[in-house]
Amino acid sequence: MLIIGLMLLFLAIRKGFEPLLLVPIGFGGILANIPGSGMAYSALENAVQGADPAFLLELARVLGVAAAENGKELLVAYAASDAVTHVAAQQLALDAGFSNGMLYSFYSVAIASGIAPLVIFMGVGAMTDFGPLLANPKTLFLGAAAQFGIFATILGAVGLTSVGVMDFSITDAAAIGIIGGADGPTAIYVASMLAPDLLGAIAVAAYSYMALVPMIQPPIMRALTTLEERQIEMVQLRPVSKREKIVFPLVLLILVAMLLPDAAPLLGMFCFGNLMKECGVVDRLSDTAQNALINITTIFLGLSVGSKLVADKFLDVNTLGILGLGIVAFGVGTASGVIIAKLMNRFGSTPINPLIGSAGVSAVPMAARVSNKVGLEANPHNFLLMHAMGPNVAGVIGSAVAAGVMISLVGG
Amino acid sequence: MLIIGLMLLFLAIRKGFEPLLLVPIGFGGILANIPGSGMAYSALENAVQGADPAFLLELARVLGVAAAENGKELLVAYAASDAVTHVAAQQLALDAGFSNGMLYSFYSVAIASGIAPLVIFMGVGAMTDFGPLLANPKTLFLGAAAQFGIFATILGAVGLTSVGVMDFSITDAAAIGIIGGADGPTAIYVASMLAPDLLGAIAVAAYSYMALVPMIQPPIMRALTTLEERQIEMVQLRPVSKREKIVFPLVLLILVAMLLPDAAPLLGMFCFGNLMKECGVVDRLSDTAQNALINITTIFLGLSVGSKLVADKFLDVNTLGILGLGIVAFGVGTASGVIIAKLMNRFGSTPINPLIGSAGVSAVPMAARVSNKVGLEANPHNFLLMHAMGPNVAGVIGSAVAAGVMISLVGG
Amino acid sequence: MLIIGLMLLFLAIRKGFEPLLLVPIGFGGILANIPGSGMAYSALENAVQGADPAFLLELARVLGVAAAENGKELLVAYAASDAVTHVAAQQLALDAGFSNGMLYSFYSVAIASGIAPLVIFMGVGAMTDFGPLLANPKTLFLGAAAQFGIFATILGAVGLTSVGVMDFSITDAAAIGIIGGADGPTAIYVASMLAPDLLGAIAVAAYSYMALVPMIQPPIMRALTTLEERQIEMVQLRPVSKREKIVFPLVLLILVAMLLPDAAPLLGMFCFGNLMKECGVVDRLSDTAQNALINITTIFLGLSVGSKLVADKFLDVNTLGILGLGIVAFGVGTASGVIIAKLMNRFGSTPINPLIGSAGVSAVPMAARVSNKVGLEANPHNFLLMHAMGPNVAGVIGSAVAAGVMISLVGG
Amino acid sequence: MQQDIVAQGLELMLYGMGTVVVFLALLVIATTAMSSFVGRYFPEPQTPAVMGNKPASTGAAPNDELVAAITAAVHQHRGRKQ
Amino acid sequence: MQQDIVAQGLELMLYGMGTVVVFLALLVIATTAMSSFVGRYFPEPQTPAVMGNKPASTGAAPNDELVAAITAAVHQHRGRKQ
Amino acid sequence: MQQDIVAQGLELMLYGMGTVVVFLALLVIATTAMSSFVGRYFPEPQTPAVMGNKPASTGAAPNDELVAAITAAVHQHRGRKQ
Ligand code: NA
Ligand code: NA
Ligand code: NA
Repeated sequence: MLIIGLMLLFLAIRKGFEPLLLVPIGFGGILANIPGSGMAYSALENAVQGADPAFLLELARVLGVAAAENGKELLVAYAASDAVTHVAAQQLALDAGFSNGMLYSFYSVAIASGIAPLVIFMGVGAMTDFGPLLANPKTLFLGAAAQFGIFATILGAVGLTSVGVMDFSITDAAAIGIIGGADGPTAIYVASMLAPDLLGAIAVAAYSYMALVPMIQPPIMRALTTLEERQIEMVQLRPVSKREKIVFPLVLLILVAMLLPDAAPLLGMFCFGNLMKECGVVDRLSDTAQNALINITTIFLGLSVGSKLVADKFLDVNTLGILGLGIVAFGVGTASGVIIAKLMNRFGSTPINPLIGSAGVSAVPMAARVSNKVGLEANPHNFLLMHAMGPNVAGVIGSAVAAGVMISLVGG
Repeated sequence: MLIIGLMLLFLAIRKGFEPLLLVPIGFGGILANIPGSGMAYSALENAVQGADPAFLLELARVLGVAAAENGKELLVAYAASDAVTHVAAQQLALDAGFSNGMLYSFYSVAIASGIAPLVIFMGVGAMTDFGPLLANPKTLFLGAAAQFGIFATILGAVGLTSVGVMDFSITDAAAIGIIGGADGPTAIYVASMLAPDLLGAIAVAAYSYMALVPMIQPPIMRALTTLEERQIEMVQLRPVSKREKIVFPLVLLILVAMLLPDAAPLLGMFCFGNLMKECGVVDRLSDTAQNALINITTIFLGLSVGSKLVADKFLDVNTLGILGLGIVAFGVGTASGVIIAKLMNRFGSTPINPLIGSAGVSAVPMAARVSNKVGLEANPHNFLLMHAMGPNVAGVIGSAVAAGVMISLVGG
Repeated sequence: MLIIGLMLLFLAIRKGFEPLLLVPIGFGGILANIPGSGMAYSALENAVQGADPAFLLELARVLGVAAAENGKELLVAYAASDAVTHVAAQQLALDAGFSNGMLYSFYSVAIASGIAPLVIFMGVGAMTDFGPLLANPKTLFLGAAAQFGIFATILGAVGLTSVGVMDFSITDAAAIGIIGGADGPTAIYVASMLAPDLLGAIAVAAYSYMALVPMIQPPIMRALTTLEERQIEMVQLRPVSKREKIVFPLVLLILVAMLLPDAAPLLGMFCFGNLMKECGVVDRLSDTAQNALINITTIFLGLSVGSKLVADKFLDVNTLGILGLGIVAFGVGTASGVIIAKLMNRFGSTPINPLIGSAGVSAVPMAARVSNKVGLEANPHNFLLMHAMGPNVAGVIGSAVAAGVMISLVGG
Repeated sequence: MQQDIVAQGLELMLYGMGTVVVFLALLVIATTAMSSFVGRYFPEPQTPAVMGNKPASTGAAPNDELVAAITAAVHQHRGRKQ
Repeated sequence: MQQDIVAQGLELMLYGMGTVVVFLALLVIATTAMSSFVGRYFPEPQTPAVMGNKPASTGAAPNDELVAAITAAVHQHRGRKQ
Repeated sequence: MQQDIVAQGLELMLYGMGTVVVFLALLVIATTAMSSFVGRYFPEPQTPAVMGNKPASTGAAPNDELVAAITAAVHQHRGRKQ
């Protein structure tokens, strides 16, 4: 695992793979795998690993099982035991002078509570400009189309399971699919709820592939479009008034409240951050949300994710499956976005350059840049960046919606 | 409730009503009232609302009551049950895969613990300049006088209760009275200790009326003063040495420690913030306390307060009572401040413009600006701002003292 | 105690003794000793002090002991009781409307969890430049030598105990010794694990003596060196490449992981901070770690440490012992550093000015400045600052290693 | 059971993708309606839709004493209200 | 009981308002004493009592390279000590 | 027991001081090896070993509109990725 941690650091520092997340994740992965430090374990796990006979005996008594040399048996008994026993056993370990590992504490506070991804999403909202989306709302369809990658991947995961190659539950499959959302906090939030054991692999896949977007997308985009299509110039976006920008997050929030309560935490915080930015009367809060607060949260979120990169979970055929399915997710999402954009161009009134469809996977703002770059190859005077920002942020909303659906269907 | 949340956002964004607090409060109010998202509820409440028969059965067993279809009965039984049972029931809900709602977590950490208001008070202390107060300590009496609004309101609340119009306990009455303190964190701190159910309404009233100070105060001020009084020019404030400013928070702290321990958390943190600012050797801490830290705390405090704006508590005749009594509190406080200032002017040696008395309600620095503005109407060359800052900050101390008294008399 | 708190504030503000820590510590000490406010006590302690007969009776029932007028007896019984009882008793106090004191909450979150010292250490790492150390790795030996002060002090503490002057356990002795590490967060981290009762005295001693370094060290340095030695000019340090600086924290981390897991939390976070600084791709995280985050943590860490300055623990002959032993620790550490530097100069190939040996105690960067200053006295053209920074940061690593050893030998 | 999970996957796909499309379609309608409503009843001196976060930048780099002073005053002013 | 709560309210009002007045009166005395004591025994080049938060403003907007460098150095210096 | 604790103290001293010296000695070796390895195989335009924290200073004081704009853009860019 140490090697994997170092590799992540290398990718982040030398290759510039999403360093803001992969540096803390990689480092956390190394810390979590230091034998004997128990930084990623709870007080009880550390106490059991300490394996002091007297403690194990006492614990066995509390759990009401026969004394066991092997701590593992006790942890199994613990998992099976009821609520009061859980509390008692935990307190027992604390009283015995064992404490929760640092990374375990970070994980409990930052991720198990679901709070860190939400706070980061608030900060992202405070950094998002919905102007291009408001100028051309139809691009929301591209953000919807690209989410097909998520669900195709779920089908792939259950397929691999049904033929016995992998072994994923339906919740695992859903959590893996969200990689196709190309949105870090959403992926971590969903994984922490549906498949905590896979969180490490899923987060690593999500961020790595987001970094690889400039390599993954262009070939697909070129394959699915003709040169003429790539050369299409789009009409200048209309100006958007401040008031529209202020009202939009509220419209989105109300729609979520009425239709999709399970997406409310994610999209609610996203809209809150965006409202703080646009309303213009709470700049000091908005600035903090997109600087000090999001940075602090990112540090602890990254280390916490890293704490899930423990050998017995990560060095596993399923991880390979996750990495494989993840890249499929990106590819399918990109393709669907481009294809729908082609159709909208063919059958719509205003010309749409299909290249902006690929931005619907989100991976903000990298995917939009890719659309712009590929567009410039075909037509040096064709700047698609602003046009691609619409589907780009639409993709963020789209994957948050998909997350809500999956949590409500297969979650808890 | 959604309408109320939107209305608060409108007042905050369009009308500039204390946006730093009312934007998060209003938004939190909307999030808290999204049906089915359970963001404002504990894991147990969410589990009970989930109403999975198996869980309810198990819960009934833990609570030692007969199985009940209706979750409400179980929550009643829970409230009545003893400590160990509480722990067991909570753990049961967690083990069943339910989790505390985001806003519930924020509320527990930020408000139930009492910490967020104290941290904000520390930041306010780090932004407060006691110079004008030190230059003219007598103005402390004006800060005392204006607190009469608090206690008059308490009398009003118990009066309304005794005649049966409203139904407030004595603790409710005290918490409502503190609205007259015109000091946000103090009001939230007291309400969280004495009347958590009314916290939402009290906080909303406190901040709304602070925003309305420029409308509420002037008529009262004009009615109670003659033109000659309003034209009084005050003697230039003496310069205050750095050392006095450094020693003052310690003097205040020692006085609190000796006389009023229940006010120690509030005034202690206030003095700590002010000492950090004035001592000049910990500027990096002082800067953080009045920027990153207070902003982060404000975001979570606001959302947490909003989580208390749930229909069954808020849409209630008592809320109307709170709003009505709150404005009375402001009026009476303003009047008492002005009257005492008149008396000090009449019987004191140095001339005092009665208009600075109204600043004693705190609502820093708005009330001081109002004094200055009304003064300029009467005498275009009469700048009262600095003179009004003395009673203004004195009002902050005064309401914190009042809070301490009430907590010690009717609290816990 | 109030006097002691004020004295600490005086030393911090007027004399400039480590104000960033001693201002919050001193203020926290005052708050913790306000009679009747219970800010430094848990809900249960506050409930017992409240001494409501009904509650005491109920508590006695929960603890399964005979009713007792005296709350102290109940606290003793509580300490002796088992895990489930602990939980029940705590919940009982909360249900009775008592709450944890503010400082108690801060202490639990910041120090008992061990997190605050680690976060500060991360920030320190993000502010540390290992360049001078990498340019001349041999100076690491000086950082090792100076840690002899730690262990000599331990011997002193157990010696005083064995002759009956003081009464320290071996864990107490180890925690006292760490004062000689001249490194604040390390001292607090070790003390919180090995001797929480002595935490206040140890932290105060550590920071005070760090502030006194310019008075403690020079005489020892002059006494142990000849004028010729003090005049030695050292060869210009070689430039160090960015890549070396990036790789170094990883090398250190891996060494720790293989040899000393118990030092992993401290040195791990230290290396993480340094990597964030040097890698150059996460500047926004690095900036936050060395500004907003470290400042926020420092405020709460300081107040928490102050909460341990309660009379019955602090006003005690052992505190005198700690203060006495602490200064011995500094002296011995300084001496060993200088002596080893002399030997390295005598028997080594390149000339080493023994004055840089004293910087090995850490107390970054003050000790390095002292080396430079004393060097300039002997030779006005001899600038040792950069040369002394090597042993200086080596001393930080050295004391963190010593901390790990002691925790693994006598801890938990 | 293996077939079962595939069935679940298919259901999740159909229901999920459907919800995403329907939700965003409604959002298109709501947004268009909102924009025309705001444009009709609350017109405003228009600002171009550019990327870039004014508040953040000004927040991050007050560029002279004046701004510094104002900032401090505003902080004080707002802070007080908190 | 209704009368009872009114009685409680009155008591709270009298005792509370009394405490506030007495406390602030003592604070007036203590402050005046402190000021004259400091003025007598620890005089100092006087600074005018102005609103405004120097540390905050300078903290918020270092206005040139020099200050920037100093700031960095100071941070480093202080940070180390922590 | 009194002797016992002295024995413990001695043991702690010997074992502890030994570990510190051995650990730092290994670190000297590892560092030297690392430096020569990096120097040999990954040479680089050298930067002088100076104290001072560039990121911090620039982070602390963007000194003109340009930097401000860039900063905002970068924040936005990075923020998005988070
Ligand atoms: Na997406
Ligand atoms: Na007030
Ligand atoms: Na050291």
